[in-house]
Amino acid sequence: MLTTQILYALTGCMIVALGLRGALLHASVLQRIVAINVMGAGVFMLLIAVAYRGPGLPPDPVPHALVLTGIVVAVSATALALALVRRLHAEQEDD
Amino acid sequence: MPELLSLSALGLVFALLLGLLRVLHGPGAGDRMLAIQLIGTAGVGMLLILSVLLNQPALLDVALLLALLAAVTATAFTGQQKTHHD
Amino acid sequence: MINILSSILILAGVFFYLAGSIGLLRLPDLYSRLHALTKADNLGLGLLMAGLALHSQDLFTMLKLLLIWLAVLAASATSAHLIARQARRQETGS
Amino acid sequence: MNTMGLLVFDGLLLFSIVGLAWASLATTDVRRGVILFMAFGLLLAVAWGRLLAPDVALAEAAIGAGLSGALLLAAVHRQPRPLSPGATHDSLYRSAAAVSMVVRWVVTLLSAALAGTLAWGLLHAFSSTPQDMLPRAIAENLAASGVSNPVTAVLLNFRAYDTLLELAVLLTSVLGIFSLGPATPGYQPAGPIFDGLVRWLVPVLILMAGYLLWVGAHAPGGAFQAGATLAAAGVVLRLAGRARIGLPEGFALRIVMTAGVSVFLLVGLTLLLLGRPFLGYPPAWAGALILLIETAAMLSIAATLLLAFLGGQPESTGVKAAANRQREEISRC
Repeated sequence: MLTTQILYALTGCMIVALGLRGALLHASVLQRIVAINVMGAGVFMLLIAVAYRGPGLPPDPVPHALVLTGIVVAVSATALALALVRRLHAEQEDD
Repeated sequence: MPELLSLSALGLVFALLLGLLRVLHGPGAGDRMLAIQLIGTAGVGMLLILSVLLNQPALLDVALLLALLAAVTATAFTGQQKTHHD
Repeated sequence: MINILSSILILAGVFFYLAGSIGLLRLPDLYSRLHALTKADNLGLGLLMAGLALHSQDLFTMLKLLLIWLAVLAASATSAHLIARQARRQETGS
Repeated sequence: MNTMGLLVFDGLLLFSIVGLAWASLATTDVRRGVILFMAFGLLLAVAWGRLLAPDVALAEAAIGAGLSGALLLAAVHRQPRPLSPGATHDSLYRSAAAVSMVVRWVVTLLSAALAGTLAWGLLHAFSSTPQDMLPRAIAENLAASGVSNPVTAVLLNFRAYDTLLELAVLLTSVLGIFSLGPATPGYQPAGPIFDGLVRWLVPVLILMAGYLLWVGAHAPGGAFQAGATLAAAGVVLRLAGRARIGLPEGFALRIVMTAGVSVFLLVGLTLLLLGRPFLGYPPAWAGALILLIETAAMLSIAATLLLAFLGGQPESTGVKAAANRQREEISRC
């Protein structure tokens, strides 16, 4: 057991909870999108902490690859969500 | 030398915490963006120290990219979008 | 000898970082805070870089450090200016 | 002293990260939340560096601290300002808390319970003896993968299927964005200071992208980081109000958008025809094939992220001229 690993992993759990709470409770759609991004970052932190093997040791590359693709997918999903928000707003203005 | 470097890293984290207070207090969006610039520079400094301390030369590339992208976000803050019909 | 010099440079850099962030926190308005920020950017990072470059004693690393410093200098000077102007524009309400 | 110092460093860094996550969600001011979220992304890049994950740190620096901040800030700028503090003429942007106190507490408790369960499971997993089968298998086969950076080896060789599918996901999201409407209006032309920044920042970003692509074979870097950096160059041009932001038009744009997926598939199918497994590169060719796929993937990723920033299908100059003509005709009537 490594103190660093546990410290970062537990922080990751906390960030997931914060993001989830925000995503469920916020009324503003933009803020919900931010909250989901925060939640994703918490999951990334968990994975990177699991991959950590200690100072001077090479970490496990598989979670790193997972997080790397996760970051890119998250940003494209965010962009799609923002485009949806814009369209929804345009529809509302037309009413 | 490692002691000095970890001490310097701690110093930079303190600078970062002070910057965070300004981000939280604002009052304007401009103040917050300035504080973000400071946090960015502190982050660059921390990455440089970590790169020597942890023997990870690649962190220098991360620092460079962080510095360049900080400028991109500053432009995103200032860019003025045209209104629909001009 | 080189070690001592690089240690002094690194510590001086950290000092300017702290001074800059205290200034950012304590100074009364946006424009004076901007000056505090440039202390951290130019001097703090510059001294830190110089110290680390001396420590590394590797030409490629030194060049990269120099490049990072130049990038931060140019980027932070311009972006601080842009942010201040944008803030003024919003204050005047146009 | 050294490990102790690093431990305190970790504690303070994580405190700042959690504080920013909390603060960015605690406010009802969307603009403030987004700015705090950008600071959160910046610190995450430092944390990934601290945990010896420089590949991830590069991607976070380009995307988490850069592109997603730019995307969200642009969305906030587009948001209509409420006429008076209490006016919620628009339910989409309403930020007042309409949820009852009871629901608030139930959700908070449930989120905390989830975090607790997650933490408990993790601590349980950490305390059992680690089984490093996968990392060992990667280390043993790294020589045959064609690259020496283990993360690139996982992404483009051992788990190349996943990366192919991921590129397909990116393509799908752009098609989704296209289907929702035209691109957002452009930006006002930049002033002299901004223009001076653009003149050196854009070439440096493009150089950096090339460097990251090349270095990815044996050091942290690769198609994802390079693509995101290249997209950032386009975003700067867009924000500076330039008409040309480096995106090709019409058919050429379609080719660039799909280049990643199609080159990947082409390589895989050719190997299949040659009697090898799908995407099972012959070791002698692996390095060159990976570089070919990564180059195509970088272009696709850059185009995808830039189109995502535009928020819709860009009007080609021909279409724009036609639209202007039409508008003139209407105004003449």
